[in-house]
Amino acid sequence: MRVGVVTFPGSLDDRDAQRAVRLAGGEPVALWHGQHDLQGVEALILPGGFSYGDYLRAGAIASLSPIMTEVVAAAKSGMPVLGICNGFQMLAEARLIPGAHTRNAHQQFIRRDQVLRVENASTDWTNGFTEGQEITIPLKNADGRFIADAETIARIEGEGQVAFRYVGVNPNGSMDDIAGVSNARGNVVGLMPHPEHATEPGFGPDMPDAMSSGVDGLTFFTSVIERALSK
Amino acid sequence: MPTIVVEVMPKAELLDPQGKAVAGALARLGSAAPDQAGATFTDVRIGKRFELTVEGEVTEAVLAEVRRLADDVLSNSVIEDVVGVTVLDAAPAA
Amino acid sequence: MPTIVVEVMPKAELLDPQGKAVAGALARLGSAAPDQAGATFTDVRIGKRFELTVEGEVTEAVLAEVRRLADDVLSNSVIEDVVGVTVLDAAPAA
Amino acid sequence: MSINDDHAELIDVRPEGPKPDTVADAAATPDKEQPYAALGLKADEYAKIREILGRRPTSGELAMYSVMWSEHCSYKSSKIYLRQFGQKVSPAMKKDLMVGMGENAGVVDVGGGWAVTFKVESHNHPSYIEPFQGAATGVGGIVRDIISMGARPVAVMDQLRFGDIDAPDTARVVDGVVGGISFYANCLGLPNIGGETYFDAVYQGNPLVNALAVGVLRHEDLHLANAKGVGNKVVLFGARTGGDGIGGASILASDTFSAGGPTKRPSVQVGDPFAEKVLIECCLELFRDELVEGIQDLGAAGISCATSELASNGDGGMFIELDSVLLRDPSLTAEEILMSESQERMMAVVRPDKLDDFLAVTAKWDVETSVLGEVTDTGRLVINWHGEEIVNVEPRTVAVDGPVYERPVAYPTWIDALQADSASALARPTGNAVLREQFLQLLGSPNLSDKSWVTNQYDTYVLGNTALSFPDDGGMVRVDEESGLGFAIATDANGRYCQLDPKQGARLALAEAYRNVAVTGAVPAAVTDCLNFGSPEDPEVMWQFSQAVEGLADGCLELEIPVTGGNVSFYNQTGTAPIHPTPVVGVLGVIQDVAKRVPSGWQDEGDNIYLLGTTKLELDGSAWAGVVHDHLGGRPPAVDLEAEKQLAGLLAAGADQSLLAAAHDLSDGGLGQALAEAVLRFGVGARVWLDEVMERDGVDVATALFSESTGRVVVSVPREDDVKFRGLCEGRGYPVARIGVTDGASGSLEIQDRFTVTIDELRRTHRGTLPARFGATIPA
Ligand SMILES: Nc1ncnc2c1ncn2[C@@H]1O[C@H](COP(=O)(O)OP(=O)(O)O)[C@@H](O)[C@H]1O
Ligand SMILES: [Mg+2]
Repeated sequence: MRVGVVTFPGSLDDRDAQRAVRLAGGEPVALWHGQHDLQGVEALILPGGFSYGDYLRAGAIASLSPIMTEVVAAAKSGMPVLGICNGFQMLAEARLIPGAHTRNAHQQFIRRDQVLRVENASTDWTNGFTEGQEITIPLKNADGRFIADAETIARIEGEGQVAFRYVGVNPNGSMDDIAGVSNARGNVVGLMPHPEHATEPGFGPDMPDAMSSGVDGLTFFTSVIERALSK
Repeated sequence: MPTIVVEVMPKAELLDPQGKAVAGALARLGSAAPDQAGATFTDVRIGKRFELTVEGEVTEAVLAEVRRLADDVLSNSVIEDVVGVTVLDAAPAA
Repeated sequence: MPTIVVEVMPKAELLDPQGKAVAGALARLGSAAPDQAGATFTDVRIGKRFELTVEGEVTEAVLAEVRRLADDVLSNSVIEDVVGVTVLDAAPAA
Repeated sequence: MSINDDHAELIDVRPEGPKPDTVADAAATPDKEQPYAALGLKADEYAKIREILGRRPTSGELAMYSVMWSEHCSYKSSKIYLRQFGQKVSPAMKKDLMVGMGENAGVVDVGGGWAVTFKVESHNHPSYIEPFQGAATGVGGIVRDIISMGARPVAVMDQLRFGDIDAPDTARVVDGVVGGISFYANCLGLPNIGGETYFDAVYQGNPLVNALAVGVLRHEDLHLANAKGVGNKVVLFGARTGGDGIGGASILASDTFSAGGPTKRPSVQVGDPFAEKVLIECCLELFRDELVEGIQDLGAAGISCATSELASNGDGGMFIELDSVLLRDPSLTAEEILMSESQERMMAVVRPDKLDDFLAVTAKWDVETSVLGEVTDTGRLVINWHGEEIVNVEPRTVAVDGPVYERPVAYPTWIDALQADSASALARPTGNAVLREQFLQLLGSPNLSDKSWVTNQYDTYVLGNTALSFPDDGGMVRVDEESGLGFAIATDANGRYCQLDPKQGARLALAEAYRNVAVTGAVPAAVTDCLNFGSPEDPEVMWQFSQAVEGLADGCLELEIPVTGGNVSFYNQTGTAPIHPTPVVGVLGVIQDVAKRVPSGWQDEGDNIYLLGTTKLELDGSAWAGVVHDHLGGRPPAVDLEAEKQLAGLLAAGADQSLLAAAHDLSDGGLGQALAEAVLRFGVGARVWLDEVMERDGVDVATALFSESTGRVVVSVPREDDVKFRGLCEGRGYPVARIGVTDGASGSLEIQDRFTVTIDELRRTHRGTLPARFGATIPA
């Protein structure tokens, strides 16, 4: 499966996302923000980083990029789109998913190995998990606090659009401990933690059995690939 | 050259942790210096102030475009309100 | 309750990376939509706008204290200037 | 000439400024008075410039000489000492050295066609004035040094020293500095893999902010800063030139902050990490497509430095039209443009037939670019402004042949009394309750406490190659995804030791960094250093400096690892009180496969714990003396570099044969601290006995726990590898004693017959200190 990874000026984890796709058995395709051509990919990843320095609002300037016209159209037509961290912020700025992000409540950048609970195991990117499963995924962000008005929160909670929740520690003050959300259809998923950093043994988060051995993130990528294959 | 000021504030109903942190700092300073004027700040909110320098005249059309940019680009309506679009030191709008 | 607005901008002679990035974005948007009013922004600078809600009357002493806080706490005089301290929707200063 | 269409409308027509001071004017008005002193030049230096030129300098030339002859750029006080790093070398030390001292950064061949470049640099004074931007731009500057070698930057580290943790101003500086490093490096997408955080009143008003960057390149990608090939274009690209930081580095570096005097507020520089990230990617694409002949970053002294250095390292001549520099502020004078230290700029030398391709790449990345001039064979650096010649100099006289001083040195007479006041006279506890109390007091003391308040603000994951980072002894990064080839780096400096004996202190810093690399399983290969000292005009400081350099150079020769580059920071003092000498030493090591790396903490149940090395009564300058007794005196621990070499060999063999489950070096706080850290790393407890070591080494229990003798490491070894490991130690004749076993179930660290502390209490004690001062972020 060809999975596009879009590089924006200031994208940082784009190569990591490509590596994760490869480790999951997919074929990563590097896409450039300034182009309009999705090169026939079947799924898209908006990777983490500080596109445009996070200036103005995280993800805001990148969400105006030329390629986002195609990303929005593809998402609306049902193509799987994963927004990781900065990509999650872009999805929110582009209104592909509800809510918005502001500065972490404690005002600092934070990096930690974060435990998440999978709240929705039916989206294109989470179907390899089981509902309620706890996974460990590295988190690193400055503007990770997910917020929305009460009505929106009630709606996404009610309709199962909360895909992940922080367990144990809420690292940034997100409402309802929300770590990731999806659109109503379940093809677009955004989350603050970085699954691409938990895909290769030796370079992932510490786990109880061995250091740096966490590969829970791999399931995001195998989920989308296997679902495509089974279609 | 004329400058247009766009002011954006976080929505009142949303918590502004940064504002809260500053409010806390002001409160601590206040109680540390009780002999001061002793103003009590019940709330602090922190927003943004954009200064856009425009080439040429600020026509009604230009102002309308800035208002649109303020809504669509300079602010995010999910969390922010545009509270002001004003022209600074310039000829009045045509 | 009266609100005092404090406006802080990055010093003119220093780089404002944020303003620069937004200027670039506005320029790209402008060239993407040439049919628009076509305002050309030669510069964008981004500062902060504080709204301090004050309990009680805004006396001259309170304003003086806010001016001091604006200089000492709300801004960093090495890189920023306080460009405004004004009272919003409140009784005029005593 | 402007390339970037997006920004074309931002270019202003330059107003007619005051008439520049031309070369012709200088010849015509030889006696015009010039403000050389205000620019930091001494009368004899000014006279020298006149002699070199055979006339008075133009104001532009004066600007260039003044910044380039500053302490910061010319190393005028340190040069005669730094030569030792180039002289005290054996053939073995040159073997893998592709680029040594004198370039932007040293380059080491790590095998497989790969090379690693690394360097540490200071940004101390700017970071006190504006901690956030000062530290941020410090990271930006060192990363540009790495790019200019042709490398992709792959990691950063930061070495920080702040005032007393409870001093009123410390929180402001800590918050700003850590925030600035976090902001800039995270935004660049560079993992932070380690560093140092110390608090000591001697750094109050003069914090030290050193930043280290590492880059990786293929051998064939090596680039150097030289302007060769007559007719080649000289191109400036990156951010626009503005009025920020004019004279910053030089004026800052030649001034001293006095406590009561008027505060200097030189204009600071504001960093734009996003611009730098784009610049990195742009440069890498330029290198890949072979579009640059020579390249130089713009740091201190800006265009003055870049043009004169490129020219003197190349064919010797260059012609520049200064009007072509893209400005952020059109009112800048020629002198200001020459001195501006605006960040995120680079200068390249480009063949004319490749210029269009070069410009296409910079346009792709939205990087503004202008062609300033070209390489000539005149042997002169000529700069025109508004059509008139304002600079005409021999570039070497600016960049290379600056003044060299042999400053007076004086043995500090106070040092005898200080050294006589040994900590061995201090009361050492024997009772278990007091031992336990002092152990915990050390564990929670600011310098030995957990640094995650700092390091949690740093990304370690980005790029996906970080094999080790905090809190392990060294950071480790994979270079080659195929083979697993990687490097490790650790940095160290103990200012307290250096105050007692700067030569020994420098050797100790080297030994510790070397050992910290060795415990990860890597083989030490090269050294960088950042020498932070007081005023060179103080003969006692100069003595400390001379001692430290000698100690470091001799030490490197003994260990047979070369110094590849570094940085000197003088004038670190408040009033007339200099900081403790703080020579930060960074050691780079190579590991064939990062999968064989060794962490610093215990991972499994039932492993044997061994102490390698011998323990002596060495408490002078120790953390124990400082924390428990507020004492600093005596002579720092002895260093046996031959033994360190032997130990490193043993550790490398142990790691290579996968015999070591963990290895943690003993330094500040001694064995007690190392045991606590090894427990806390993964939360696996241990039972430890000290009697054997006490008896063998003839030391009391407090010495066993708190002494800072060198050449020591604790390792844990799985039971099944025990015989092999003992064989390894015997074969190499290194002292070894089994001192305990790991014990997951106990949930505690038990020092048999002495005391027990639960992991919870260890953790609370270790982790609580920084958040209590600087604010908790998330629940622990
Ligand atoms: N400012 C910092 N930046 C990055 N890492 C740091 C910093 N300060 C401390 N560390 C890391 O915290 C850990 C503990 O530091 P320290 O006790 O000084 O190590 P050591 O005693 O081995 O030199 C190390 O991994 C070190 O790299
Ligand atoms: Mg160590």
